[in-house]
Amino acid sequence: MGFLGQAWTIAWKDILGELRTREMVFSMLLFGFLVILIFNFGIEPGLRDEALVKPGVLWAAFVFAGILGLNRSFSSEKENDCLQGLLLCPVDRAVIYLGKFLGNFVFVLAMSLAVLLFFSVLYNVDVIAVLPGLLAILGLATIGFCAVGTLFSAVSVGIKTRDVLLAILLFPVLVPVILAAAKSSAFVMNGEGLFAGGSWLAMLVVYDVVFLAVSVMVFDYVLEE
Amino acid sequence: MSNLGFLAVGYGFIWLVLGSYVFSLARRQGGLNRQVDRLERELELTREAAPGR
Amino acid sequence: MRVRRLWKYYGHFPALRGLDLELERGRFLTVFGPNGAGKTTLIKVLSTQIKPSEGLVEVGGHDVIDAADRVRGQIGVISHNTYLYPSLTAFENLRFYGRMYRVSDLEERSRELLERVGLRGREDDRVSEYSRGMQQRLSIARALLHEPEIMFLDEPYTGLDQHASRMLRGVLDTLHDGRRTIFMVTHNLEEGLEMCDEVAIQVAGRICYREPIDRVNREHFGDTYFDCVGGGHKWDS
Amino acid sequence: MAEEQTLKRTFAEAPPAVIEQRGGRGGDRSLWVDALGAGSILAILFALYLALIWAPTEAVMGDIQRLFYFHVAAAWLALGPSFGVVAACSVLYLWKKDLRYDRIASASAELGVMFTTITLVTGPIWARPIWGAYWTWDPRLTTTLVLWFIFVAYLMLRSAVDAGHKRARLSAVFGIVGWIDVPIVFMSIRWWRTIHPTVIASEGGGLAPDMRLALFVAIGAFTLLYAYLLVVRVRQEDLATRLDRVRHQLYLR
Repeated sequence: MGFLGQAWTIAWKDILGELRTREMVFSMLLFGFLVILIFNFGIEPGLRDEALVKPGVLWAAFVFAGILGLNRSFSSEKENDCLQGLLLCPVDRAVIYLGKFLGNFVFVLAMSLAVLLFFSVLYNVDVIAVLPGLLAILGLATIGFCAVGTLFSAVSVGIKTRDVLLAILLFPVLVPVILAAAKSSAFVMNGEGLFAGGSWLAMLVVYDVVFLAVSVMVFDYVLEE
Repeated sequence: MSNLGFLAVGYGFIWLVLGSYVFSLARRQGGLNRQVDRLERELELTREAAPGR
Repeated sequence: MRVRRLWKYYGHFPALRGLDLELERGRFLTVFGPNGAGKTTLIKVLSTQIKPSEGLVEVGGHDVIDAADRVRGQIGVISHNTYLYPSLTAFENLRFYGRMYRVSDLEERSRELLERVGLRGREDDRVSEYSRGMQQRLSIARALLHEPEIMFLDEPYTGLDQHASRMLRGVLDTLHDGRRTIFMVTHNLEEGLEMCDEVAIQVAGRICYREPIDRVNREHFGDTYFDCVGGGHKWDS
Repeated sequence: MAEEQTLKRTFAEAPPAVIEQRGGRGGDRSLWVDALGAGSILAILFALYLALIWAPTEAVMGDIQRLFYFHVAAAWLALGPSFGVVAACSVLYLWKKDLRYDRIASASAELGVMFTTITLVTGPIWARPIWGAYWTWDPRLTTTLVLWFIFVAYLMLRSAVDAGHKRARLSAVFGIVGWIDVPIVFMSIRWWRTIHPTVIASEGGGLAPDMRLALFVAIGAFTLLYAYLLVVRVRQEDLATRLDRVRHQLYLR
């Protein structure tokens, strides 16, 4: 079994565990719904049609709900000291990072899709028509979100105030992802197509590549004791 | 507020921040010096008390 | 296994202070020591879980820092923490770890090990439904999956019921076949003395006593131990 | 008995450590640091003179423009040396595993917060009379704000972990990621509309020569101040670490 196979084994272990308990995805979903609901009350009905407002709401919901999942990502390994068991395995640390990253990616993406559906109903956005474009953006943004998020989740796992700390560490670093995703999905939702916001897409790709590479490189230092 | 008023507020703020940082550095240094002195005194005492030294 | 002048600091606190240790292939060494002697730290350094601050550590002929993955591939660790995922079944746990260790004929091997630790028939139950003793037995199976050459046991008897202890003893007995190196740390004198070839006592981050078992007076070992721990006249010299 | 022996032994070993200690404290008063301190004070006084009295009043903005010299100097320090030193020392720490680099990075991050705060507060004070608004979501402003958040997050991470190699490793990882992030943040926000005045236009225009001189002196003066404060702060941390170590040797069981 190769490099990716082992990474997928780690991810599948997380997914399987989640399918059993349904602790995390459920709370993420509910939280995402709530964010959309709250924003709805915060924005005047007339303003809701402004181009950037809707994607803004959507991405705020994704980010807030997604961070719940990241929080659980490594703290779930703390039960029975599983993280130690995982570290004892003769696999490269990059494999462990990629495995956790893949797991997070699947969770966050699944949550985003459900939240997107909820959002399209409440904000009267016809997502079906623009779905391919939105999915592309969603995928790219989730990669960036999880690349940095998985790394910082590992950074904050041993810390008492980890829930708050993760948000404080992650949000400023995520600014380019949120901006680029909201901007480019505004283009898509206006029916201008995916490539109208081409430079924003390029930024997402650059962000993903840069931070995946950096995370793989420095992850070793995070887990070492 | 007049133009000069804003200017005064700006400069006031800069030196306030810098001043308070320097002040905090000085306080920390004072604390550290006291700790070193105390430790040296303790060491003097124990060295006298330790036999064969 | 070779350890030379091993130091490990936690902040400024030295948990291990210039520890020296050697263990030949195929021997079973038990290390005793009071709480805070650095026993767990030692086992974690040997099993590549933490990096030494200073000194040389070789396990199975490989350096624990430079060739960590080589070392990891040939050691098995049983600790009082089971390293098992509670929401997965016993079989899934073994399958996960087996894949991580690249175990071939995994299905068969898992089944055989489950048989050996007496969990056959319960393999599709979630670990969270297991008792502490059963979890520990499964943990033994997990540690043996890749047929490690070297076993590390960190207080393995902690929290085990009669049945599980007996099982662990039986498994250790079969493991102790002259080819496998076994390294156990414990503060329980009775269980520690049972099967080992050699005995050591660790106090304050150093090994202060080391004898083969046949030169140890079992009845008076307790006195030896308390002499070491309480007196410490050996570890200063 | 054993404890007594260890105690005696460590006490016997301790004096050299404390002598080293004394050298350390004396070192804080060493000549070149004093010279650096004096130099930075003089430079700041000179920069103040240039900025407030010598430089001509800007025709459109008026006197408020005089805030600009130190505003830019602080912004330069925040984005340049402060963050650069944090990132460089983070890499060096991960490479060499020497805690001294970690101490330098932490001191630099502290100074970074201070200079970023100065930038963020003087900016709006200047902007209010000129643009009529305290804050605009202009790229440079927003990037500086994000930078401030990253610095503060860095310090919060440090305060949440006990001192030692673990803290050094975690904060180094965050420092590196943050440093790589800032240019991307800047790029992403720049694709919005810019209304921030361009400081040094590429075609040499924009700033009168006298003003440019005052600006450079202010930047130089603040950089000297930064260097001085960094040295003092790192030496404090060095001393605190040595103190900790000696104390640990003494009270070790």
